[in-house]
Amino acid sequence: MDTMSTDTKQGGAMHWHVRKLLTVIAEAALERKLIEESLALGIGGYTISEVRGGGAHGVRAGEWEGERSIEFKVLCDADAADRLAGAIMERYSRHFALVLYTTDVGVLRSEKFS
Amino acid sequence: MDTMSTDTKQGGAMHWHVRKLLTVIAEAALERKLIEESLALGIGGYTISEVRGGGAHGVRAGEWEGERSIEFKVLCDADAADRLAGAIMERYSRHFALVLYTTDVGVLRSEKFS
Amino acid sequence: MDTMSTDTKQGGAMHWHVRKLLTVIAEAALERKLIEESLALGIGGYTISEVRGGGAHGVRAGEWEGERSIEFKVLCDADAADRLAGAIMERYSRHFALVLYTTDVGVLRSEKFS
Amino acid sequence: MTLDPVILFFLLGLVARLLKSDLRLPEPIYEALSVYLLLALGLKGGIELARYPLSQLAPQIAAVVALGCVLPLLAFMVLRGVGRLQRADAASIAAHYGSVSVVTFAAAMTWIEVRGIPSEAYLPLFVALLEAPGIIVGVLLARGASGGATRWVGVLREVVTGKSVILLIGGLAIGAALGPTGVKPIAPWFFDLFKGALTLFMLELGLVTGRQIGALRTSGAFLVVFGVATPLAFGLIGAALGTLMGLSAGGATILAVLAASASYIAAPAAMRVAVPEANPGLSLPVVLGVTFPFNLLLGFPVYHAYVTWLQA
Amino acid sequence: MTLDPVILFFLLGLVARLLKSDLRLPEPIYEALSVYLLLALGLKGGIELARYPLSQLAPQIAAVVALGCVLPLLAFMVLRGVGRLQRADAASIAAHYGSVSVVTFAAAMTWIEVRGIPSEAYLPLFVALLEAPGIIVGVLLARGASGGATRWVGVLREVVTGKSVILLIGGLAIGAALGPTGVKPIAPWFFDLFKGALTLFMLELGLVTGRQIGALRTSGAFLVVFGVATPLAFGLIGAALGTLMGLSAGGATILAVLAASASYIAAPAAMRVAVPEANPGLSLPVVLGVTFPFNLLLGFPVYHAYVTWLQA
Amino acid sequence: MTLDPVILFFLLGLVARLLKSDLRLPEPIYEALSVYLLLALGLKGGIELARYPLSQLAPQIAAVVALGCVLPLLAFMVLRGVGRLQRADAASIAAHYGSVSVVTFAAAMTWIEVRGIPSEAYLPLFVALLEAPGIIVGVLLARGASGGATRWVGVLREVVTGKSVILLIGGLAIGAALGPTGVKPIAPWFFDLFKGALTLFMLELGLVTGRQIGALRTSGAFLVVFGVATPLAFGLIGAALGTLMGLSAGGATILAVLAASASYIAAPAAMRVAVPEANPGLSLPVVLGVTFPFNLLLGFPVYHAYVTWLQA
Ligand SMILES: Nc1ncnc2c1ncn2[C@@H]1O[C@H](COP(=O)(O)O)[C@@H](O)[C@H]1O
Ligand SMILES: Nc1ncnc2c1ncn2[C@@H]1O[C@H](COP(=O)(O)O)[C@@H](O)[C@H]1O
Ligand SMILES: Nc1ncnc2c1ncn2[C@@H]1O[C@H](COP(=O)(O)O)[C@@H](O)[C@H]1O
Ligand code: NA
Ligand code: NA
Ligand code: NA
Repeated sequence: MDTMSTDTKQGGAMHWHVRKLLTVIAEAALERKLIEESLALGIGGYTISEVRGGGAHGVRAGEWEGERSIEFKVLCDADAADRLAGAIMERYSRHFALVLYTTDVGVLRSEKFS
Repeated sequence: MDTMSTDTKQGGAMHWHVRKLLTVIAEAALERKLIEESLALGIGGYTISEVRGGGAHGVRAGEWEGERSIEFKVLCDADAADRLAGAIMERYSRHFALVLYTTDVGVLRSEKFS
Repeated sequence: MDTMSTDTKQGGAMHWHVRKLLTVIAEAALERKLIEESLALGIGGYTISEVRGGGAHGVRAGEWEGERSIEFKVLCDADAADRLAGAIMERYSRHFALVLYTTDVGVLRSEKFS
Repeated sequence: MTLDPVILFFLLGLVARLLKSDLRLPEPIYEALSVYLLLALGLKGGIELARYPLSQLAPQIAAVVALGCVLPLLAFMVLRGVGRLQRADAASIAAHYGSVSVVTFAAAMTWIEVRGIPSEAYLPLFVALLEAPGIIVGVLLARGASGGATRWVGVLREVVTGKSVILLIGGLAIGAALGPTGVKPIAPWFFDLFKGALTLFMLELGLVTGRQIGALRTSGAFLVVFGVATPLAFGLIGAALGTLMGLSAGGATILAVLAASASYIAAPAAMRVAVPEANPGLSLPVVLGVTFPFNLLLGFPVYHAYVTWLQA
Repeated sequence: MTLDPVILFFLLGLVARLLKSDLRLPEPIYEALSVYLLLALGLKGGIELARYPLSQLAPQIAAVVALGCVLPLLAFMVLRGVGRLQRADAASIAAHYGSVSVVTFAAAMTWIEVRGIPSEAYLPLFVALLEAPGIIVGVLLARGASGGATRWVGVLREVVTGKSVILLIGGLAIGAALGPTGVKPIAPWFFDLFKGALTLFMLELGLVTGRQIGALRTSGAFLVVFGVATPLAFGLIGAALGTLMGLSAGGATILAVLAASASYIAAPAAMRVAVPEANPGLSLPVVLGVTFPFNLLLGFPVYHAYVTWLQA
Repeated sequence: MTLDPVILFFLLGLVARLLKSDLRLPEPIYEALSVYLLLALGLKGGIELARYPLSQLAPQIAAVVALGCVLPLLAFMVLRGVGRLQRADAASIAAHYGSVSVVTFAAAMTWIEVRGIPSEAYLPLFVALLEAPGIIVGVLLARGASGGATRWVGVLREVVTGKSVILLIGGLAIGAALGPTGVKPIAPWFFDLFKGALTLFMLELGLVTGRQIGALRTSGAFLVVFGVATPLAFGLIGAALGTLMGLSAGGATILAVLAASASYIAAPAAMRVAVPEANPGLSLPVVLGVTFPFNLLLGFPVYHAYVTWLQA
């Protein structure tokens, strides 16, 4: 199923592989931890951007260093996404401003994101 | 259907709930309005990042304050996403540089994004 | 199929059209090229944000101009996404730090993203 | 001819953009520089303000505010009558030209200083006074009688708490409170560096202007002509009012520059929110691509000539 | 009364935020300013440090470090005993008040300078010394005996390599290495501009504080009272210790200010990582919304009065 | 030994990174500082440039451009012949060493100034002249005869409109236009602050270098040796040419430094676009992790010794 390309689904010419994109929006204080958790699960890469926002923990306007938030994203297979999400929820969701979600995405070089 | 977890779909161990991620790319001038519209619909949070780009309204390179664009994202259920998208399109799409789209995503704490 | 709205899928009131979101995470040096490739395929717009990250090419912490990365996104139909992804993979994936993936998204003004 | 650093840096930015150079200044630097310039201008004016009795300034304040209300009306009439623009667009452009450009003011101040032309020390007060009225009149023109009182309070609040007004008024107040002695510890930062910081801001504005010039096609020929004719006409009005108010040669020239300049910070921001149906693709290219460089490169000597002629 | 620029700019930021102005300073500017201020403070102290024999400084260093260990213990006892806070929250808040606010220190230095109060030149050394102990004691209090040696090394490393300590110590070392002559080429940047740069930082802190004041409800009445009572009490302890140590009037006042101030850079960052179960929604509003403005607007004369009374 | 502030700040950044401190300077600040430094260097050179007749400068200009073309050829031969690198990689690294490091130049200028070594005032002109040729020769070497004329125009345009060349040439032109008097209002910003701003840039470069040192394994032992041997050899060539050209001791030392330095701004950017098949993981760690600190910490006295020996 992993190697099933999306071209059967939408008629395109490229051979897309289904993978998960796990997105974590969290306090900047968690940056190092999130990278370490991903590495520990053998995930091959990550991408971070600076964000601001609001939620149950109030407005985090990102105006000064005490209030920075990041968006942390990893592309991986469903299994690794589940494990990483599980580890993050267990260790950080209680005490940190944090939101996470997964999206189904299509990638081309599946070996990069297994 | 809301409580249907994606584990039946991809075999993962976590209990994912299907929600909508509504993304709005718009002139920075709309920031306050977008937050207010979301709050008015009872949506519990939002995330913003700085972007630049180009489209029907020309290049918006984000080089100075008159040309800043933001990406505004909310996680919510399909119904709230529809309403918010409808309100934004009705009130702002005619006069503002603006693009919006929804994505199906999986979340863990469904009560946060109902 | 292009005009099939997602309201049959999730019961919402708006008329969503299925399109592709192609996301490219790449060295900032590719910015101009990515814009040009999109324009050449007749894609109507793009959005860019500054990111940092790590992958097969090592840590790209975005601390100085030699190490900046961008996230480049286009909304378009599946066919254009395939072509753009194909062109980028062929021309740049060998020599540049680069990751790309597609997501199925719903848009309202389908004529903007055909 | 005396060359001004600010103009040369503006031209450098312009040339770099036209050559498609990858030169850029990050947006946070642009924002920080604009906060700095507004504060420094306010402070400079505030220090001197405390010296003048209110009785002397009150009539001048009234006259300047009146000018800020009349100019957008004139612009609106021309834009509707001659240019046949839609109501919202005409009102929005009128607001830009009714308000002022702080950077043009700063460049004009260095222009008269370099030439040793005497001027009143409280001129930054005029900038603060002229920022808001044009915008408010513009919104009024767009709405006509309609709109309702509640929305009005919102628009007024937005304009008055906008960053330019807050920083100018805040700077004026702090300058007045500190006086010439109290301000000394922060003088190296706010005053000695002012012109240097302005050159960097000008470099950035050259880059921005370069892009707007490319967008001038959208605005059309009428607006390009409008972008040159309006400063020439409004400059004359400003020079005349300044002379009537008894300002020095430098003061009247600066009032002419303020009248001739068009806002590209406060006005566009306010218009997007208050008059969203106005198309910024019409106004910005003219304000930034025509009027701003026109004033900077050619306008100052003209306005000074107006004043010399009127005060003769 | 002498008005201080830094305080006026802080108030301007506060007012702008309370008026819901769109004024903001981009986060990269905030970060750059804080790097600059820490380096400048370190340098200033380092230049003078080289002149003093270690034998003279050693007892003072020991006393100051002891102060940094005792203050969080006192705070913890009150927060647990009187405030009935949870262990983690009490420990975290104790760490904030045990550590110091660099900006409050900088503002106090200009306060005593403007008034011509003499002080020791190596006071920035005390800032560097007081930064870490409060945080380390706070973590210890949160963990009790548990936690394990390995985690301890991690926490210690994090605090000691934290940006504030690195920049202060780095600045001190570079200042000591360069001496008064070697530092001359960089003096315009680090010293002449210092107070001006501080005003911009204060403007930003006013904006940040304005938001925290709105969040004070979460902290509750006890912590608001705590946020005023603690600086008054700790200031007295600092003033007494300074007097015992034989510091000048200015030096003792500054030690009082340091004791009275609460950290909002190093401590919150360290607590999020080392004591995540502590709720920052309790501590930050009090530290930034109560104690910081209290010290800035009312505290300095009080601490100076303590010293005058004690040294009389 | 005279300690240079710039070197101490570089070391502070390096140490902070090796200690894994969270210290960082935001990228927009890095970009703004680099724009500032390039402009300031250009201006400084431009002011003096106007004084020299073209007839005197023309032969020097020709000689310096020739140097910029020959050095990358030499580097290429060694990298291919001895190092057995692939054509693209050898060409790319040759381009880096053929071009120059502006920051190394700035540090060397303060090094000779502090020591009172006399030098020509138009040396920044050499930086502008040496920026491009190395890169162009590098592209030529990568492509061989192939590539086509159209692509060539593109590469040339990209290098010549690149930010470093635009700002250096722009600064030179503005400086020449303004002259010593016209530049006075902006002197506090561009000249008094120069060395201070440079220290902050050096701090950042120390942090960046610290990361590159960790990546040196990818480059391999040959390139590490190359990163030390090349500046020693090229420095001698530069010193010899400077002496032949009749430059003063300072001028020849600076020409040696320029020859010895390797570009890490313009060259990497140009190579990514023009020679994408070259691996930046080979070149950057050596340029930034070996050659840059080698020149800064050890190179300057060596190049000065070359000159003293050659001019004796
Ligand atoms: N419903 C939501 N949609 C989008 N982003 C959210 C949402 N809820 C929270 N966030 C983001 O996640 C961060 C932490 O959320 P919270 O823990 O709910 O305060 C917020 O600061 C937002 O950036
Ligand atoms: N096809 C597209 N793909 C991705 N982003 C787009 C697209 N079209 C527009 N945008 C973004 O939306 C903003 C406003 O779009 P527009 O109203 O078309 O000018 C642009 O500045 C882009 O950032
Ligand atoms: N598995 C991944 N998940 C998310 N982002 C990634 C992943 N792998 C790589 N990236 C991003 O893509 C950039 C280039 O990847 P690479 O070519 O693997 O070094 C990295 O710097 C990351 O920003
Ligand atoms: Na005007
Ligand atoms: Na304290
Ligand atoms: Na070289």
